[in-house]
Amino acid sequence: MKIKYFAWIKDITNLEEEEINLDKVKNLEGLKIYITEKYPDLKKYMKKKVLRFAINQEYIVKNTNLSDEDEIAIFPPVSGG
Amino acid sequence: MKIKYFAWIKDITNLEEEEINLDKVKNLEGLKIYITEKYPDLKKYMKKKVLRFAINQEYIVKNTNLSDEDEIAIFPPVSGG
Amino acid sequence: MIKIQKEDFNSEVEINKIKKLHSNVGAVSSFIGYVRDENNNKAVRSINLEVYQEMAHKQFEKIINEANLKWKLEDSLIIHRYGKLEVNSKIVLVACFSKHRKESFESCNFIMDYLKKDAPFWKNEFYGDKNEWLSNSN
Amino acid sequence: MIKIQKEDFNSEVEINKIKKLHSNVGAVSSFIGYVRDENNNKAVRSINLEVYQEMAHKQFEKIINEANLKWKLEDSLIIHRYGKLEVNSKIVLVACFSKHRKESFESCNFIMDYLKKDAPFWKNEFYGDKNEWLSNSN
Repeated sequence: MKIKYFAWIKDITNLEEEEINLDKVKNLEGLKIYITEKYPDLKKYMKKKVLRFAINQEYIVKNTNLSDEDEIAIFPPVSGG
Repeated sequence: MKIKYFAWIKDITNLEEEEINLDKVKNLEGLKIYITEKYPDLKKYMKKKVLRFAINQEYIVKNTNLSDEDEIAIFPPVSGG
Repeated sequence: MIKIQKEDFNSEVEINKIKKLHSNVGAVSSFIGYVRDENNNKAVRSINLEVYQEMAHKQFEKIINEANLKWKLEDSLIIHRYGKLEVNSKIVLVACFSKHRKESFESCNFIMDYLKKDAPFWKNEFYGDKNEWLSNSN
Repeated sequence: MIKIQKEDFNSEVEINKIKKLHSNVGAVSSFIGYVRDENNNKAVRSINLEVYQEMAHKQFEKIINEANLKWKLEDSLIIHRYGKLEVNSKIVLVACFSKHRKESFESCNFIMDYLKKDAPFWKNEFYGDKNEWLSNSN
């Protein structure tokens, strides 16, 4: 599946998007664990619940199974308008 | 003093403005009596309290003395905006 | 800024003229009123909007002063047309300029309320070969 | 109508394009947001506004659908810019088109509330040689 990062999250991941293998990550909670291991600097933001998640351009709060075609986005609170 | 009429009031008075002699009219109540005598078709609107009065471009509700330099306006409820 | 005029106006131009005086303005809320093609179930062709000019100016100034007492506004604009206006023509533009959104929204609505109630304008609506004077419901 | 673009827009032109489709529209309420010269007591030079385009489109559609469920709107417009924006530049235009005033006012405010809360845009503010990512307070 494709993971996209926005705003200052990109400064931590050093990339805008990446493909993640479904074998490692089955659902949103699994993804959270996976990326905090991969990017330890994300951990404190994960703990503070600062990060927002979207699956296929819809906000997701509860744990959800992920499929290979999903586009996941991880980003900080928005500041549009 | 100068009396100005607006909207359909003009259709009753058949004029847009006129000068009224201060000897006949000392205050707003006097003016109301004077114009309903001069224009009997205004009487029913006066009774229904449909008419609005302004002295020198300010709304007036209470009786007020009038002076020779005053500009009085008589008009129906507004419909701007 | 208060303008009472027969001519049409360009809201982008009018708003920009004021906005460019205030780099601290982040929010402009505005309202444009138009002549509708229908009112009270009758097909409207045009309106004739009569105004008591001197009084309209005075009332608009009063309204803007009141809004400035209630909200922190950087600037405000009222343009009100009069005369013969066809269907789809603009009648009025009210725009309020403030740092943040809340002030501009609330003051714009307040000015429109007040304007509808007190501004000395009278609409004569034309339907086919008939016409009728209106009054605002509130 | 939803537009997410780098380019500036002309609010008169954009509003007219929609208004001319609806002769029954008597009321257009709109909001324009601008880049302010100051934020949190710091002098702002410009911002860089990042967007998640596909999601922004989806969220704007959702917001407009919600507004249409709550109010009787004839049409609505959201234009949101992204990219590098200097002080005084327009960021966003929201305009709501309805027969009467109340609907357009309330829905325009509602859309702005929702947009600030949910639309996936991120402001990176530049002050002198520093910069800072913002988040909306509400």
